[in-house]
Amino acid sequence: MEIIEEDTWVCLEDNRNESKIVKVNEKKMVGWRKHKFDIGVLLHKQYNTFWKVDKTNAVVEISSDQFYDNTDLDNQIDDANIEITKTNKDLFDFNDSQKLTQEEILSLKKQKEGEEIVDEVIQNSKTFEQKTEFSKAKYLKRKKEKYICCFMVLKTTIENVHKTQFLETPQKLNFMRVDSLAFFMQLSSITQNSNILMFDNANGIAVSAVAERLDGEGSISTVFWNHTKSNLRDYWPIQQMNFSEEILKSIKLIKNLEDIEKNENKYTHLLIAGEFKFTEIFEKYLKLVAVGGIIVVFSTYLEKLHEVAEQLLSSGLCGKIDVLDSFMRYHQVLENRTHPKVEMNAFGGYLLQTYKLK
Amino acid sequence: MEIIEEDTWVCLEDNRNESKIVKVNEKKMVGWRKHKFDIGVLLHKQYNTFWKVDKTNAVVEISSDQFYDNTDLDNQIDDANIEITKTNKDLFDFNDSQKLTQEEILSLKKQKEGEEIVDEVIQNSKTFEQKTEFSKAKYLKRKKEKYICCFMVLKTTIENVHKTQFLETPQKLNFMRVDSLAFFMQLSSITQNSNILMFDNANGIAVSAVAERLDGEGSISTVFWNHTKSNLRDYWPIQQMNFSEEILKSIKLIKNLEDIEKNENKYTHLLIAGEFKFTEIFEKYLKLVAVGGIIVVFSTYLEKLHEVAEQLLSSGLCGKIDVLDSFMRYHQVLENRTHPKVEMNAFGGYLLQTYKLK
Amino acid sequence: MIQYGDTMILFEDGKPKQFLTVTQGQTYQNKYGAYHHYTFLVKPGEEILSKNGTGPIYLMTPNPHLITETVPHKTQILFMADISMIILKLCLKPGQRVIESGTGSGSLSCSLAAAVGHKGRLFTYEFNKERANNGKELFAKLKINQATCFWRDVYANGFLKGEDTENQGEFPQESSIDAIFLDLPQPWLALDHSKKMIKKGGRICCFSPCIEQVQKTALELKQQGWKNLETLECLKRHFERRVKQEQSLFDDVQKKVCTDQNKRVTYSAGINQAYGHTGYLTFAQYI
Amino acid sequence: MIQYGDTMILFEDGKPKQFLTVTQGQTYQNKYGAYHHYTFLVKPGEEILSKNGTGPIYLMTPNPHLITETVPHKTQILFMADISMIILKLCLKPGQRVIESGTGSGSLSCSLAAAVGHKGRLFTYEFNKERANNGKELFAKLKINQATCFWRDVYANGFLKGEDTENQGEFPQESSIDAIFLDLPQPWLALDHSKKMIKKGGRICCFSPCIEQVQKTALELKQQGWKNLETLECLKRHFERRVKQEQSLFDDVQKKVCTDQNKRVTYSAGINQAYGHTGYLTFAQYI
Repeated sequence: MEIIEEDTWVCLEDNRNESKIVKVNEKKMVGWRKHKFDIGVLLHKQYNTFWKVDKTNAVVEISSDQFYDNTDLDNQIDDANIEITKTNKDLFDFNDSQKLTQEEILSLKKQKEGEEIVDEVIQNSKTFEQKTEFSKAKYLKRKKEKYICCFMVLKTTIENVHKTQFLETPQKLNFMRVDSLAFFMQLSSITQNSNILMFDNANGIAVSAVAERLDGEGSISTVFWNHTKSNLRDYWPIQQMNFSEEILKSIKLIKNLEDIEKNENKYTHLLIAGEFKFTEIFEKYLKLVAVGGIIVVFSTYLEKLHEVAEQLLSSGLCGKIDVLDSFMRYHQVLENRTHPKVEMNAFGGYLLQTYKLK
Repeated sequence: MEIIEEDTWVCLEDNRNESKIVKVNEKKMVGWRKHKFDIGVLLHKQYNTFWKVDKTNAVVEISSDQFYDNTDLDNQIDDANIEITKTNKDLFDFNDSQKLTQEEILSLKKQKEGEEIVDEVIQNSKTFEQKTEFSKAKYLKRKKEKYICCFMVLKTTIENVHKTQFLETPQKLNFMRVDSLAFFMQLSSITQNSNILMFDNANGIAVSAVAERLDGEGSISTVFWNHTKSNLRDYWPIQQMNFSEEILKSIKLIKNLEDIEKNENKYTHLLIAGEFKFTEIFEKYLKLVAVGGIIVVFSTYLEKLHEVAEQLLSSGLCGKIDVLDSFMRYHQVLENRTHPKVEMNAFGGYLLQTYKLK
Repeated sequence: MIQYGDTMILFEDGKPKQFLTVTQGQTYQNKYGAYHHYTFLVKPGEEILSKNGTGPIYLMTPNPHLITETVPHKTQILFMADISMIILKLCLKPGQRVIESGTGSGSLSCSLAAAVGHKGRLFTYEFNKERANNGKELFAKLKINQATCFWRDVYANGFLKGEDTENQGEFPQESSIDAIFLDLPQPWLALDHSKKMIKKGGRICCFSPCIEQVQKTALELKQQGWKNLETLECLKRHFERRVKQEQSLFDDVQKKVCTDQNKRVTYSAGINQAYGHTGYLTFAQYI
Repeated sequence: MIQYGDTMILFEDGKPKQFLTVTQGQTYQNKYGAYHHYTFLVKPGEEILSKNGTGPIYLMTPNPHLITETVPHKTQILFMADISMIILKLCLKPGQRVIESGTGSGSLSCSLAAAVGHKGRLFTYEFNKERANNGKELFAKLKINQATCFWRDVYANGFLKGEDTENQGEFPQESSIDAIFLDLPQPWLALDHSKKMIKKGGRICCFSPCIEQVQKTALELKQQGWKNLETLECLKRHFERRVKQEQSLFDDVQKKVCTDQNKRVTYSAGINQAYGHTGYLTFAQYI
């Protein structure tokens, strides 16, 4: 069983299906969900364990049953107003009438555990008993999410590092939805001993994914937009992945653009994630890509990839140029309530891929 | 009960879920599905009736049960290789081994009815009996579609006029998928006494939809791209809709562009369906649109609507400019085999809508 | 010209905001200031300024699309994408007679009524009394005379004139309806009644959020002999313009070489937030 | 440099066409003419001309994405969109041990093997003997040494070493697997066996075309105590460049006035034909 070591980044996934990525150190205070608690408690504990923040803001271990009892991760009901009942008579009384005042609830929070508060709130709901079974379940879910703060501890992965940031500020990832990142990786087909030139202004999420796949066996020369003077460790996805020294050594942060041309061998890949002036990159660096090399560009804007396609086509150096996007949707799978999720991110970005053939 | 009159266009929908739109006249020969038959038989018959082309190429009426027995319209199995069986052992023998030669089948066609040919083909299949129930059903469906030619007769509607053309040559409709046409209508919000200026190079499908809605109570001045010298009746959707004289009178075909400016009142709508140089249209004709008027543009190319949005925005004359597209997919709903259809048209086009506010 | 008593749609900040009935002596107040209603007696769509000359607002003639964007709703309503498909695929045209249940916010009702025009008829049934009354008021306010709203449990009582004396107005006759739209939790319970009302060749559409509802509906439609079943979903997505400062990668390194300084470019960007699902539409024809 | 015995991917007309094993003395023939295999001993991706100097072809190093586009398949295969999501959401990384069933065309297998790298292991099980052999040959040809293909009915026999003597090679141990992928008609029948193999914290993905399969799988996963269930679908769409002749509306009428004569513009156009559905991916974690 693997143990959480000092200085390791871990992913906390909570009972609202939200997450936070933190570094574990002794006596390290973390603020989340209006609580402030000592995450140092997790030191030397196992991954995939469950924790609760109690009324004194102490982090205490709970069982998996206790956790899943307070969460709805497996159901993820999002059908705000979807009901299958014989009639829809009750729908109008959807809002809760709560006897407890805000002040009473606030004072409860200091005296009682989350579960007890949820009980009290339900007992003081004027409408709970009239609700349909389904409405009751949804009501309970919301109250538990509100008053109970529990989470599981997971290893960081490209997926949860991406998800955590994407939920909060997708623009920091250039709106690169998870499927676009997945496509980016598959279209890049990273193999051992690849010698990669990357341009990433998405804070390094793409570089991290590539570096993990390369596993130290090859090299990445990477240019971060407007960050040419920074240290590699300043980019949070790279930090959060707890990369080994070997992997970190394979990433070379280009601080001086002239270094790009000083590479001994030609590049096997030219990968761009995010907004640059693409045309100037290809004007200057396409010649540094080896014959048979792979070119992948991600952009939020189709027009920009169109421009690149025109440029590469007229260069006569590239094979079939693929431009694509994707549609991705999560589904709720519940008895008699199966449907695509209502909440959706409708634009994941666009990708261009081609091979250099001359 | 309404009767099919002389000179009326009707829609034939066949047992492959394909359709053809024809004009019914006495002794009118029609070629379809390698048959040539006299459609005049339908004269003075009822709509929503069912017909079969027999081995002598005569069109004979059949019952609804006979028709639906030879079709799969309600199931529309398209899951080419999707099977739920305990194992997938049988999948490899998917191709049919047929004892009958092509010549034998050809000669059968002259002697026997379609149903009889299907029986013979099945009896001479070496693999039919080994198939799973589901594979048998699919096999039968394909053979029936191939050897039996039957159809129902429907009134023409915008939907089936559009569908018939779209299946065959979508480019003639500028790739305007049915949902884009539906959106175009909804965004245009045609009401009585509208005074509409239209530019339609999609052979008049949009003009037909607008004219049907207007029902003769208002006027449409329409410019067809590159067809300025033609007669209104040359546009097949307009013909096929069997419009009354009143409706036809409400459509004014602009042959001389100067006539656009000679309109007495301002236009309540400026509607564009398909590829023109949009910017020159707005440069010249935006001023002819009344305050509060509705502007809708359909295009296959997002960039072109982007250009229009820029132009209208900088004109300062328009309210919030909406640019949208849509995702539409059909579903197969069958016991234990429910899923979105595999066949899909992934791009329906883009729409722009705004209101003139000055 | 707008008259006193007209109900218009108020545009504020370029977007539809609410219904507004122009009333003598009244004043409308927003963040830009006050607007006397007598300044509203202009042409629809004309710019109206507040007393202090700022914050242009506009009064637009209500049309089906704007009504959908403006109508107040307490529960989920049918949006533009579904409404468009319903009207096109039910093959509605002026003069036809249509049944809808339930009325809900009235958002779809107004579009159905517009599609059948003043020569057509819309009969709309709502189980919830409050919403039935809302529907009646909405039609009165917007002068949609071709629409009648009934307060009725259609599972139990169907669409024909019955014992319930609360409901006024003309009821539809058997086999007289061109199209039926059902947005009910259990549409399969209303199919028998629907079959009674529909003309030969007429069409039905059922809207359901969950696939299990679609499956039950499809099964019942087939068993009752409805034909030409089709199920589809339709989602809309919006684009916006985004202005970008196109900066050269090389500007940053050698501060002197600066190719297209301050070049501003606009791109079409998708608006990420969208509805991933509203419901499935199941169509069938009565042959 | 390409050597005799290497299996490469042949690009013809700018697209991947087939696998080609470079063999001494052989000739490749296409519509452009003949190509001696000895002219293939160049760098991967270099232009190779036929004897008569026409029809450039290219031999590319096989990579997961190209393999998917090239692999011969008799039944439906997993395509790029699903493969990408499977690999990312199973959180595969070098050194991990993965189980797959069935092997099918081997299209996904090659991507899974690439993701776990030469330090990892892929155990892939196929019910159909012919396809199991195809899988073994594919791995040998492409030198994917980290992959082992077994001919096995996993519903009945699971993933551990068993009685079946046909199967050679190292079998996986209990609780030693990081991720499992099931593309089976009834994945729920293999979940018990999967649970036995998976490490704590490990992930599973089931691919199913029909929603009823997804429902049964999800139910069984929950009953067995798998956690963090997620179901998704992912479709890809392609764009192409389209060259248009931008003609003014006014050119046609007054033949003389002609603003931007013969102006050619290229637009991005969507390719209309696309897969509307491949299958649903259901993920879960063993906690």
